[in-house]
Amino acid sequence: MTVLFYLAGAVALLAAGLAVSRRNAFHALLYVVVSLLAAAVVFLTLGAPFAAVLEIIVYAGAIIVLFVFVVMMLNLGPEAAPRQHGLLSPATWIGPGVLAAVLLAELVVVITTAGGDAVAGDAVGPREVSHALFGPYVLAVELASFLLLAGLVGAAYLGSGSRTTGGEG
Amino acid sequence: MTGLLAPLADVALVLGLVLTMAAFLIWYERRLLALWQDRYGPNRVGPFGLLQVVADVIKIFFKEDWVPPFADRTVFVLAPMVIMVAVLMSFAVVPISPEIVVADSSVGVLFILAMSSMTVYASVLGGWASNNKYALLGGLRAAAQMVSYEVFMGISLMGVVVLAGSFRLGDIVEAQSGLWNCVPQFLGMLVFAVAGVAETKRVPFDLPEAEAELVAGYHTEYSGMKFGMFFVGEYLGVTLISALIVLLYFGGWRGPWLPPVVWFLLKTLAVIAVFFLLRASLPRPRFDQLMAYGWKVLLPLALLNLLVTGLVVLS
Amino acid sequence: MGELLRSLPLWLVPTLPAAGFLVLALAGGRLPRRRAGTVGVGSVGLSAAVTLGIAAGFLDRPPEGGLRVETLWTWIDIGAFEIGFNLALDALSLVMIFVVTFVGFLIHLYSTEYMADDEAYSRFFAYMNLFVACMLMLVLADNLFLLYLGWEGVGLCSYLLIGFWYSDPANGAAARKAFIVTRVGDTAMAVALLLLFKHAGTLDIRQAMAWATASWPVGSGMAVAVALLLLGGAVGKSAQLPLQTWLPDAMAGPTPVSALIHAATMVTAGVYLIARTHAVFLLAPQAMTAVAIVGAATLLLAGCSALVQTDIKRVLAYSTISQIGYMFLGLGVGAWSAAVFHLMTHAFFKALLFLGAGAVILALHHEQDIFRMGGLRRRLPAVFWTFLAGAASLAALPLVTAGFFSKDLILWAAWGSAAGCRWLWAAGAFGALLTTVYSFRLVFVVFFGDEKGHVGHPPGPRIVVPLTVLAALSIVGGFVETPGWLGHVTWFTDLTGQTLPAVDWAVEDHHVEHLLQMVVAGITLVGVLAAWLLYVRRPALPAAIKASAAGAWLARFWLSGWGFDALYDRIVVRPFVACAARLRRDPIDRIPAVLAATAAAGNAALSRTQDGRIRSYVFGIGLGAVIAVAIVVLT
Amino acid sequence: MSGAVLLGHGLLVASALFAIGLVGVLVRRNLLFQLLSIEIMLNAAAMAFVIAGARWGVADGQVMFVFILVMAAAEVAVGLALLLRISRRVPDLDGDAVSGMGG
Repeated sequence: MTVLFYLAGAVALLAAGLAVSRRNAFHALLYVVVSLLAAAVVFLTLGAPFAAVLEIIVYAGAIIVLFVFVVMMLNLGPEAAPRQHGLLSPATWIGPGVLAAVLLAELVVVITTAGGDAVAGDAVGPREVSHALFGPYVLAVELASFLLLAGLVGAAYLGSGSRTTGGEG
Repeated sequence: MTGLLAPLADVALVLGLVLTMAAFLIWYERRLLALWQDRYGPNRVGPFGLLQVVADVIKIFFKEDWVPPFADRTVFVLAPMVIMVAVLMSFAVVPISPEIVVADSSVGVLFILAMSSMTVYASVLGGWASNNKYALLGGLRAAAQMVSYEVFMGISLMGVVVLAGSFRLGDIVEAQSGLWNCVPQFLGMLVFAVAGVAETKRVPFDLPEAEAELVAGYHTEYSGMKFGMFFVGEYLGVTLISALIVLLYFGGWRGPWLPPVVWFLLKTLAVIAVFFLLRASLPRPRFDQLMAYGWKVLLPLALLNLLVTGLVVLS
Repeated sequence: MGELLRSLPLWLVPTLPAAGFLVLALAGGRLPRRRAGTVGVGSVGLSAAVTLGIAAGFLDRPPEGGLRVETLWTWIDIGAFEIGFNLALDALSLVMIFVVTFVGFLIHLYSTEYMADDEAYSRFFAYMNLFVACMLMLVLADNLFLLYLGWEGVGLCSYLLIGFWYSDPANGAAARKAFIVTRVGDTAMAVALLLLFKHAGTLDIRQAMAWATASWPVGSGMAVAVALLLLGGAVGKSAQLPLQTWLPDAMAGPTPVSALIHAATMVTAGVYLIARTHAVFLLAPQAMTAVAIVGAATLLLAGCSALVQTDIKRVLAYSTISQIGYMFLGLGVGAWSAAVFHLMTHAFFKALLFLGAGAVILALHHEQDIFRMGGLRRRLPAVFWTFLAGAASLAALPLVTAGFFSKDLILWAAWGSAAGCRWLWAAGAFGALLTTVYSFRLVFVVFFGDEKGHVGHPPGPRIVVPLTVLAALSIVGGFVETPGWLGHVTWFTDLTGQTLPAVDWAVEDHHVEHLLQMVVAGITLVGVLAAWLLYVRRPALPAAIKASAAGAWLARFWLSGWGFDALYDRIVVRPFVACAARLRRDPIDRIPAVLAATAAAGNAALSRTQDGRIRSYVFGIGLGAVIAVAIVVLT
Repeated sequence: MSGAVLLGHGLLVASALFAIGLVGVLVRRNLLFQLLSIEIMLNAAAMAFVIAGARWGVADGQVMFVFILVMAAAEVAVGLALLLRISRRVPDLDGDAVSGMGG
């Protein structure tokens, strides 16, 4: 299982890195899916099967599909790629790269000073998660449902055509 | 070594069984359709035309493996593999009998849902990579249809899960020792079956590949072995949904006299026959009708089913 | 039956008019006229019926200690400051709610005809209902805070009703004047309440009064201060010197409003307040004297002004000021019951006079100048006879009117009580002469002589019935309390005696009393005679007096109410306006403006960072995260 | 279950994922990619929760994961709807091109 963890972790990182550097939106999305699937495997090896399955169903199966849907609707095909002008010039990468590197370095310092423990590895199944969700966290669940409803209404309004902005479409 | 060999044997057994089944289904469907339509169907190659499948496979293998020059090559090749892999992965948690199961996962039902949500990518990737407007429209339709119906499918399943108190398919079958779920969960079964038909894009919900409108939908540009994978993937999907219906609602391998495996296969074939009967009898709806039907009929029904089940279990 | 009456809930009395107000206010103008009138009159009528029931129960067998308390709920509860929403009914409140609801009901009934053609019919009744509800809350309040609520509510309603026809700026000005002038008194009263709460620790009337009686010696500074401040509030509300100027202008409102303000609500609140807090005044003899002097001075001043007014409603307004002056005189000499008695009889005859005046005004197409009226005796007989009854009662014609008995009690107390003196009596007696002259001047000028102007349709039953009822009460209402030589009925004193202390007599000699009554009766008759001479027999005489230089000056001076308005305009209004003009550019605001400018500059500087690019924002967030984690790492 | 994954290593993966997402948001001008990178960052944060929960063998980590999932779903729904609106004005979805503010 340990090996599997490191393997999946590496895949997740690699795929994420490729995802953010692709010109082609569709390829980037596929790499994100791979990254998410790898993350699901990471969860599985850490004894969180419920999280792993949710990661696939909701993240890969619904959220990214929405992205794919939008990409297909906008038809951001290969011909759209050249429009990402100035994307890969090294200058654009320096500032963000340094910032992210510093942040990562700091996090590494924090983690190495405190993260020497082994992960327990005992599976925490859906039953325990459900008990926690609808026990101590029930208020948060309600709030989350409000958030979803708000998102639903907002998306429905925004997607309901150009009611406010006239002949834009 | 037995610790390693036993799972491998299971894997081989299940894979063989499932693939054989898928191949057999092609003949099974054609013969059944012919029966209902008062004609013979394939009956020349081998006994009862059983070897017709073999002939078809040989033909597909020897066809030119052609990738359109305007397609996104990598994704184009990847798409048909996704459906095969996802569906075959799903069979890993399906118990064919009490003993024969590859991975007896504690989140089996969820795992199957996860894998079925992955099959969306096959149609979408295929449709997009073909760089063809019919294929693109087919892919869009597939994405919207499958993401929507997966929701009802998941919710309709939950009634069964509530009754069994477990996501493990083995536990769910065990929980039906007294009464099969098709009685208390009749509503859930109906919703699940309809959603299943939509998930596998079978008639009447085959709008992503509706030949009258979109030529062949998302796999318009596919031919040869890659088309074969889509084709087999669809039959695998039918098998999977039927197996699930059997496991979740018709007591799985349970039955008198005969061994469990036989019971399971018989029940599955019976359910598959119903799938084919649907194809033989129902017209295809419009796409907006399909979506409206899902969100305005199936979703409330599935929620109602879950609610009532929850109330009964809790009280 | 008695049990049933005694169990009638007290809260219904103020709640019914308040509910009427809510219905009318929430319905807006959508209610049909007829139904709006039904709601407006019905709510007060029901309230009056409930009051009659409660009164019957009370009189049948008074509750223990002459007091009935209804605890509704706790209104405010902040530590030691606990205010209950409680209603209390004792003899004083009983008289008040009877006057308010009964007279109020008659005025409402009258209004349905008087206001029949007005556009804002339902708004009028909404205000009127609220007015009655506030006044009832005032008199039923168990604590001073609740009383203050009603007090301010009454002030608000008077503002709304005086400015009822708000499209005329003059009416708005009159409404503002009433509001602002009474506000001076209200402030004094608020200070009194705060002082009382600070020392007594409670605003519950009975507890506070008991505490004051037990803790403050007679004549102590604090008691005098509180009493004088309360007097200030009463003076404002009751339009006494020096805050009387708002009342004559309050005539801007519709006539039924004047009737309501002058008779049943508002101006009597001051009298009620002093009677209610009599314990404090008993501890402050100086304040008592002040009350008496204010009353005496007011009644003389207002009486003189009333003599020369030409607007029928202004005559009545000054007469109200004058009559309230009598009540203050009574209160000041410790004749509490007599003052309340006069309050009640005054409510009857003043409501009657206003309503009668309203009927005349209506018949003459909104003509208010008495010298353009005349000879209405034959044209409006019902109005004439009832108006005559009211005027006689106002003039206190001996024996046959209610006003005689109540005024007589006050005058006798002014002479004979321990706090009284002859000068106070003399002022009252002279005031009686003035009263008689101006009231019969009104009768003679308006109803006798030649007819001038066209008389419109005679009043309908909804005007005549209230007039008749009030006229009857103005005549016989006094027989609940008669002097010793006339049956010696003491029902009223017996009733209010449960709550108010008796008069502290210094002169017990009944011969003196009888003699003084004879004198006052004589003065009254002389007054009638003088009025008859001046305005019927020799109409040229007043004109001749007016023509002389001194007479003209005096007439102008009195007509303007002794020049108080001009005085206040000079010493208060103009300096204030000048100040406001000086401050309109807000010199002090320059200092905060520096802050604002700094903030604006900072905003301009910071808004440059908001370039609208998501990436720069994310960069900022990332930088912040780096710094935050760095702090964690490095420490 | 041979050996054990160190907590630090798990968190390291999450941190690195987060950093990659951050770089993505900062570098890309295409709004779609920025949204996608935000998803990666959210996923990294969720992963950190799950890992921490697994360290103590409690469900709370996965509970937080579920909440992050919900948030991500809501965010994507609104974000993509906005994206579709913006794409009518800015066909190439350049985030810097929609920097006008006010009004």
